[in-house]
Amino acid sequence: MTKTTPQKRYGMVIDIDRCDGCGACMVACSLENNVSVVPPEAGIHRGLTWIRVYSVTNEKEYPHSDTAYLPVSCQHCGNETPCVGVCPQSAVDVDPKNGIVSQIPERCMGCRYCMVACPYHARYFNWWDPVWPEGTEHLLNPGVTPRMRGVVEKCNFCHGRHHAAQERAASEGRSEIEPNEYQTACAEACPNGAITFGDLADKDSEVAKLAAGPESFQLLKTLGTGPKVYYLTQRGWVRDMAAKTPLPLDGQPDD
Amino acid sequence: MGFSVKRRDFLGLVGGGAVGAALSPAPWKGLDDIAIWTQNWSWKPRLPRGPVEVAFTHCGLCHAGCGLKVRSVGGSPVGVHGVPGHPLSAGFVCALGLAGRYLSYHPSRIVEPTIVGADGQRRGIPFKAAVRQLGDWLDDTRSGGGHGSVAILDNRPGRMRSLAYRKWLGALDGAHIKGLREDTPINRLRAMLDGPAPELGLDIARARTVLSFGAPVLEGLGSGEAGSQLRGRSDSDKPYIVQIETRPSRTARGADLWLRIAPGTETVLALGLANVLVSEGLYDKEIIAQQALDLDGPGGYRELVARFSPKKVSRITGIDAATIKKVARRFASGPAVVIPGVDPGGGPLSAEAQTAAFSLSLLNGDVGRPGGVVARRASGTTQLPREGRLADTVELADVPDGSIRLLIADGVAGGFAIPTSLLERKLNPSEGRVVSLAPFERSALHGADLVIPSTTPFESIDEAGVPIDAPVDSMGLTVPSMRAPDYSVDSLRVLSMVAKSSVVPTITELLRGRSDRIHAGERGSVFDPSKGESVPLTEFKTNGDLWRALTSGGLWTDASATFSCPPFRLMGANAAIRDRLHRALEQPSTADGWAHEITLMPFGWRDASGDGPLPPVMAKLFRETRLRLDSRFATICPKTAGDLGFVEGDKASIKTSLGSITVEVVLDPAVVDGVVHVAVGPSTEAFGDASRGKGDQPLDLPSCENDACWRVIPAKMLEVVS
Amino acid sequence: MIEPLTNRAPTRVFLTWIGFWIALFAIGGYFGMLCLSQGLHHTNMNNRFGFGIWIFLDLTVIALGAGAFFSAFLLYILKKQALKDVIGSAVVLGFICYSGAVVVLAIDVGQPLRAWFTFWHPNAHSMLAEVTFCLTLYLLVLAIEYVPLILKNPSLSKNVSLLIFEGQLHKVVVVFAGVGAVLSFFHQGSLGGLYGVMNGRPFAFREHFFIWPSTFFLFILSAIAAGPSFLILINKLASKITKKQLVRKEAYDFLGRISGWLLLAYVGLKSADTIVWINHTAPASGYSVSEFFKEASFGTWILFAEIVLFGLLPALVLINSRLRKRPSLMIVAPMLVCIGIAINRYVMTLQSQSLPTLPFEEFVLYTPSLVEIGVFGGMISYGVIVFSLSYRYLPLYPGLRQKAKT
Amino acid sequence: MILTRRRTTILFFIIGLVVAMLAGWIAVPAALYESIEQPLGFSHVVHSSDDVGMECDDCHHLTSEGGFAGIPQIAVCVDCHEEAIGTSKDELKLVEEYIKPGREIPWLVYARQPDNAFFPHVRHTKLAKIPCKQCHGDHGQTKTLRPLKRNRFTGYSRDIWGHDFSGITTSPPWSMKMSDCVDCHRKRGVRDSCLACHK
Amino acid sequence: MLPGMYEFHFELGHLIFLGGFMTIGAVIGATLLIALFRSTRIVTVPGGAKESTEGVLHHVGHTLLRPLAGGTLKISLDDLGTRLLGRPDRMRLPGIGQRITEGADAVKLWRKQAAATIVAPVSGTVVETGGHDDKWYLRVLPDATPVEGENLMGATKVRSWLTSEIDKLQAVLSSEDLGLAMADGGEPLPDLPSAVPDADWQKIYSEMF
Repeated sequence: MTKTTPQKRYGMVIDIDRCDGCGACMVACSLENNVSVVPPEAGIHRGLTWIRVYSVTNEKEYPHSDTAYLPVSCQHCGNETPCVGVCPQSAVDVDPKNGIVSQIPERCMGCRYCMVACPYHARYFNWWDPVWPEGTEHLLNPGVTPRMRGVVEKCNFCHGRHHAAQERAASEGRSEIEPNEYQTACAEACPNGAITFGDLADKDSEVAKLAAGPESFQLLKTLGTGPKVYYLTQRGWVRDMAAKTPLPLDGQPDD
Repeated sequence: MGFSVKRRDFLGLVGGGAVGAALSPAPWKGLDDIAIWTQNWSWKPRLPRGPVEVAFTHCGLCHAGCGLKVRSVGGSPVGVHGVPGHPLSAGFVCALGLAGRYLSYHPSRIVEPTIVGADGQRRGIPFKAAVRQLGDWLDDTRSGGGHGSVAILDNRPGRMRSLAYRKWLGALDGAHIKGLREDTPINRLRAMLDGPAPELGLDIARARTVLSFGAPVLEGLGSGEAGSQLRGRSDSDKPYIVQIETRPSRTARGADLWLRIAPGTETVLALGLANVLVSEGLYDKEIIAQQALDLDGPGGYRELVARFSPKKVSRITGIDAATIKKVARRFASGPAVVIPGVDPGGGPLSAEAQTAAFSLSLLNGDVGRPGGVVARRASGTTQLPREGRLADTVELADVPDGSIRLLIADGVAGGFAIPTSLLERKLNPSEGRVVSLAPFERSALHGADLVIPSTTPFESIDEAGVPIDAPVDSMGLTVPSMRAPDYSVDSLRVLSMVAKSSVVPTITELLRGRSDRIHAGERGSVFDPSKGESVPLTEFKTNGDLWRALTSGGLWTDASATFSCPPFRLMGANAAIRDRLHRALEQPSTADGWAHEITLMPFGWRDASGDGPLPPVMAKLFRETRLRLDSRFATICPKTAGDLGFVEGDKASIKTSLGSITVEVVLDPAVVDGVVHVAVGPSTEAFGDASRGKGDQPLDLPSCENDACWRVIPAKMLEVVS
Repeated sequence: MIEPLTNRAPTRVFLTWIGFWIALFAIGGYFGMLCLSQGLHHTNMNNRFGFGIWIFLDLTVIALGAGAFFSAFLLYILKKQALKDVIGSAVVLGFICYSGAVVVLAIDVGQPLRAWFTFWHPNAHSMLAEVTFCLTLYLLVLAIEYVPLILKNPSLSKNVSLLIFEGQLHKVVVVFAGVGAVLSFFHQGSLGGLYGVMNGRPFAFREHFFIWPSTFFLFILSAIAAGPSFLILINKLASKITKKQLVRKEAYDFLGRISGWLLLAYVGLKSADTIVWINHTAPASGYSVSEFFKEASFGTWILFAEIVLFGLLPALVLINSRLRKRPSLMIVAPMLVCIGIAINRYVMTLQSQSLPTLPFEEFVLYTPSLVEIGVFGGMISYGVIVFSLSYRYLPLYPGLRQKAKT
Repeated sequence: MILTRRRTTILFFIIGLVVAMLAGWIAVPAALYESIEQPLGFSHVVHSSDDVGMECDDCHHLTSEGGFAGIPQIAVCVDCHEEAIGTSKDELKLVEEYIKPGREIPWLVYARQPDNAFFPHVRHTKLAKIPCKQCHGDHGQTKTLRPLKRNRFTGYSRDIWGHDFSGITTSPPWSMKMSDCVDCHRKRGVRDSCLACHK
Repeated sequence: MLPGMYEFHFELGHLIFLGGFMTIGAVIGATLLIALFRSTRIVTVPGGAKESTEGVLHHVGHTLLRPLAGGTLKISLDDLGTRLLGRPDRMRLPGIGQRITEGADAVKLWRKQAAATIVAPVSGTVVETGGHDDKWYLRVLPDATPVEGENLMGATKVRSWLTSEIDKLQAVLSSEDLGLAMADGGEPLPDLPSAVPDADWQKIYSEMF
């Protein structure tokens, strides 16, 4: 396992209190990455949604009823990445330079072992042949290749945009890109500015500050996979729900 | 002994061949090529190749008029993004806008003019024959019909195109019917003002309190700037949002205070709030005394309101008296905005509810004050270059029943869903005919006799809308980023080919005319999307410069204007409405006719407006996840489910006198007991699976006798064992 | 033409018997082609259930097929002559299990044409890569061990050079037995390691010794425990169908004893591992074990059934020589052993995917679709066909001497 | 002795070996690649000669966004070829069939990478200063355009696999399959992950 | 997989993993080749284990024919013959693939300057030879099956033939006044030549075989 600490650690901070479940991020992500639409009989467990908004209620009657929306995408785990260790033909790889967990559909054999291994269920399998409506072939985003049947696909932090930013920087003679030049489609599309994307390793970046803030929490932190997506909330029940997995060994709630 | 020469040597030959093949690259390259073949199956789409051009335009899919940055390759758009710093949308584009380009290839796209023959079968006819048919129908309608026998249903009445429609209708003594939209209720407030009033807008961004009667404030109401950005703001002077709604909508769940009223009791609550304002004198007495014409005297506003004590109101609406008092005091504490909402699927509030709501605004003196209701000076949209009578614009509800003999529906996207029964009632029962000039088949007009394909907003130049919450008027253009297919034709061209008498100008002439008039006005500023900042209009020397700026995605915004509120009637001018206001109390929240098992409340998703087609990618929200429940699901609260004997996931049928739909039950503790919420769409057909057929249409159920309001429908809910 | 060995069923009886299985195999084949040509949406697997009944079938069948390498190891290396009777059927059984599992895997995988990527771009840390390597190699070894059996068919043995080659092969079979044992040790273990390695799945994750999780060793132990029992079952079944005493009593007794003691060891280690898992491993990843068994379909009864009912009980029966004498017990006990192993594979495959990991997800159940059951049946029928043909045309059982025609 | 006739078997073995090698090295490549003529003849020499005086980056230039404009659009040709200047039949064909109807010329790209490969020309030419000849060979000095050799099975151009069917190229222009790119990166100490070059 | 490949880096995991795989592959390949190689050349290999006696035939030349699975026959010396010859000093067996014809001599054994030639009980091709010190055997593919001939006796007839053979041996030995060759039970000693060294074994062998 290449444990070299990457120069950059791209990550996201999602403010749950700002997210109102509009789903613009899901649509923007699917458009940016040429994610196809599955037939109607697919049901909710065979879709292709690289970022998936779960709605969670506090199960209370009016007037105390409250709802939180949790967009969950690949967390680009940095420590013992579950899916990298299991892929039999190295179709999954953590980029040492920026910590992005990649998934190469051309190398993927479709054994789906990584899907079983991922605790965040952030990996989606093409159960059907991806089909595009008649004539829309030339509307696809040229920066991302469409996948084929029988392979797994996942969020790669809009790497097509990372390429475009690299090209733009290179045309100005720079080989590294500036933080504001590269942003994911979901962060750009979110109407309420709930999603912030950036380099967690760069201490004075917006993402790093928010992630280090008191309100931040992570999903399944006790599993120790080192997710790089942080969530913010000031609502106690949301934090308790996220930490619903029983108390870790030392018995204190994980605050 | 030994073997025939043939077999042993044959084995030798094969062995040699195998070794030879292994030593040549052919089999290994073959293996590699097979793997590459699995990547390039013939049915896998090829990516567009070529340099990427960036252009700016506006989105025409609804009246919010968000700014768009469009990346295209080889003339077709491959990426749509928001324009940061845009005066109206501030970088926001809703899901529908992002994926709008896919609508041009939607299976329900009308690709040839079709007509319903005598046998009721729809078949295609050439464009010339369609226009001739329309001309014939027009002739025999004008010969026989009285006023309003020809009508145009216009989903966005404030545009230059609407002016051309009204001029064309003027010559035919027709009616220009306003389609259902977010800002339809604003005209109710203008009707309450005494004397001519300018266009009105709601200044939500600077309001201290927002009192929303079911309006989707946090779901992208209006444009991104004021609407859904509210939730994003954390500064202290963020407007305090009070959502008065029965349904646990996204706005209700996200609002600062959610008043969950019993179904159909908005009027009672509004008057209850008014009662607190009047009884505690929380209003500017001198001004109101001068301006309010129907404040005192018998049957006056003060007397009406006195009967709505908080205790009585709380019994009817289910909101406790203390909360009513608290909301009223907060409302009176500063500039506030009242929005009687129009639900994309549930339709408008009743007329008396809108009047009661706006009376609060008038009482609070918010009309004409920043942070309340502001005036938007019309800019170059009031008069046409040449002379001619303009037909007046009427509400769908105010159109007398059975009066329309030829209805022409302008099918541009963005209008909200209308129940089929409501339209049919307005048509003349015997010779009523509907002609739809639309790019898509729309379920409300799926019965149209003649359909002529028109362009989608991404393919034709037109005016971008002005959002409900824009403090000033503005003009932006939807510059086409895709080539319009040759079978689609502009609605104005159809009318000009049909109209024998008056000349109908083309859309470009109209827009250029307005642009020139704005340039002559030398007011406001122009936003340049590529640079991201605004430049005063005076810097544009000729009107050609302005036109070039607009056609490259720029946006002209007017300067703000002050407007003092004229005298007004708190109970509106219409006697019928005043009468219904007085009888609001006697009408118990559930009228005797409603002693039905359950109250059906249809609703619609703001950016998936009920019946129109949707880009297939929106299925991610409705089908591939349970984030939004579409027309297959009904939400009820666990208590009601228990009474009716339902469990989560059961199949149930909801019946009214007009029909029934089958739904799957979803439990939600936040729903009012005895109420079931069903989304009016999108059906699977909306995502392009035409083979699946329309599916159940919740909007076929309401009969809406009284003034076209179908938000609350008495119904029965039965178990369907499937 | 190859005609059957003497004293075999008349052709007509044999054809009806094999006809039925060929029909079943054809159905399985059709469904397999359906999945390969149109895609895997015909199955009921989904994004929460990457592994379905096919992976469970593969795991169970390979575990039961461990009888081949284990009896070869015992016979040729530890010189336990009692196994001489069953070695023929063991090799055939092993070949069937492994080749059947590989074919089902080819259908289960989304892009079978890229299967060779695992060899060309291997990920050395992946348990599945290790399984692929050792499984394919061991399949080769099984094929090599199967060839002498084929060469012993009378019509084939007219060809002297083949006979000589068969003679030589027989002389080097010891090497293959050893290599087979090493390969099987690794891939049986890695099949277990598949689950123990997943640090994202607290239900499946186990403590590690160096780079191998405890399930690595548990799967090996359970495989070599179940292999002999499965062998007993199949041979008893075969002798019941052919109404001939194919294998001597000592062979059954020996197999039973071995299976019993190994199973006892397995049950001991498995319980120890479960205790460590309950008290240390699962809580460390933040999950209390009570949460794992909260749902009725995967309650604690399944843990009890796997370890005690189908583990300890048959083990105690099999290690007791007196009980091993009773023929009825010698069928029931091995059957319990095989079912116990199947439950273990079922739980590790399906329960670990049913359990939600994210706090806002729900427990999801999975039922196989007709297509999946069709292919499952197809693989079983493939096994029966190959075994029947081998029994009919190849001298599987040396004891059953072909009468010299004097 | 069992194998009495060893000699003939060995003979057959050798025959098999030779036939297979011939097929593998010569027949299969010939059959696998179809050669397709370019829609138009084009002489780089004439265009870059002194009297015409065009530079390479007049047609093949980097865009402001850093993307590579690749083969020019028809608009570039229209600047000079509004009317036929010379007498060559290709130019006539250019004017008649493409310039007048305003249709893009469907050039066949020799070095077309598949959809999933991301090759940033700007980083290689501007930052790494690698000459175009390194991968494309001396295309600038050609008088006519060689036919495109395309793999019937995968649709890739032969320039990707390399003209030596073994796939091993010893001198520029290097072939452009993944292993070649990797060798070049490795020689320069560039250590990348998959997504650096995959889209 | 190979050093030239993209992401191959000499890391411990790769070394162990591929190293193990390669060696096992090599071992399998090598053993296969050895077996193949051996079957094309002649190499004697130690004999197999004891088989059951059912279906065995005896030949007057004191050889046993035991049918093996797969239609081959195993030819070895019968009990009397092994006692007569004991541990032969030298033996010459036919080559693998060589044909033997019924009646012609197939095997020659030497013991203390005396030579005994064993007659082939059946005609066929030698498939395998084996055996060390006194336990040599031939595995032969008979030309015709089933194997029969007047010199071949089933288990029933062999007993009477054997007693006559012992009497014949008795007669020959007595002519050499060596009466001691018989163990008391009337059964010949296991290794007669060493028990009775100075008998004219050449005559005995020519007489008995």
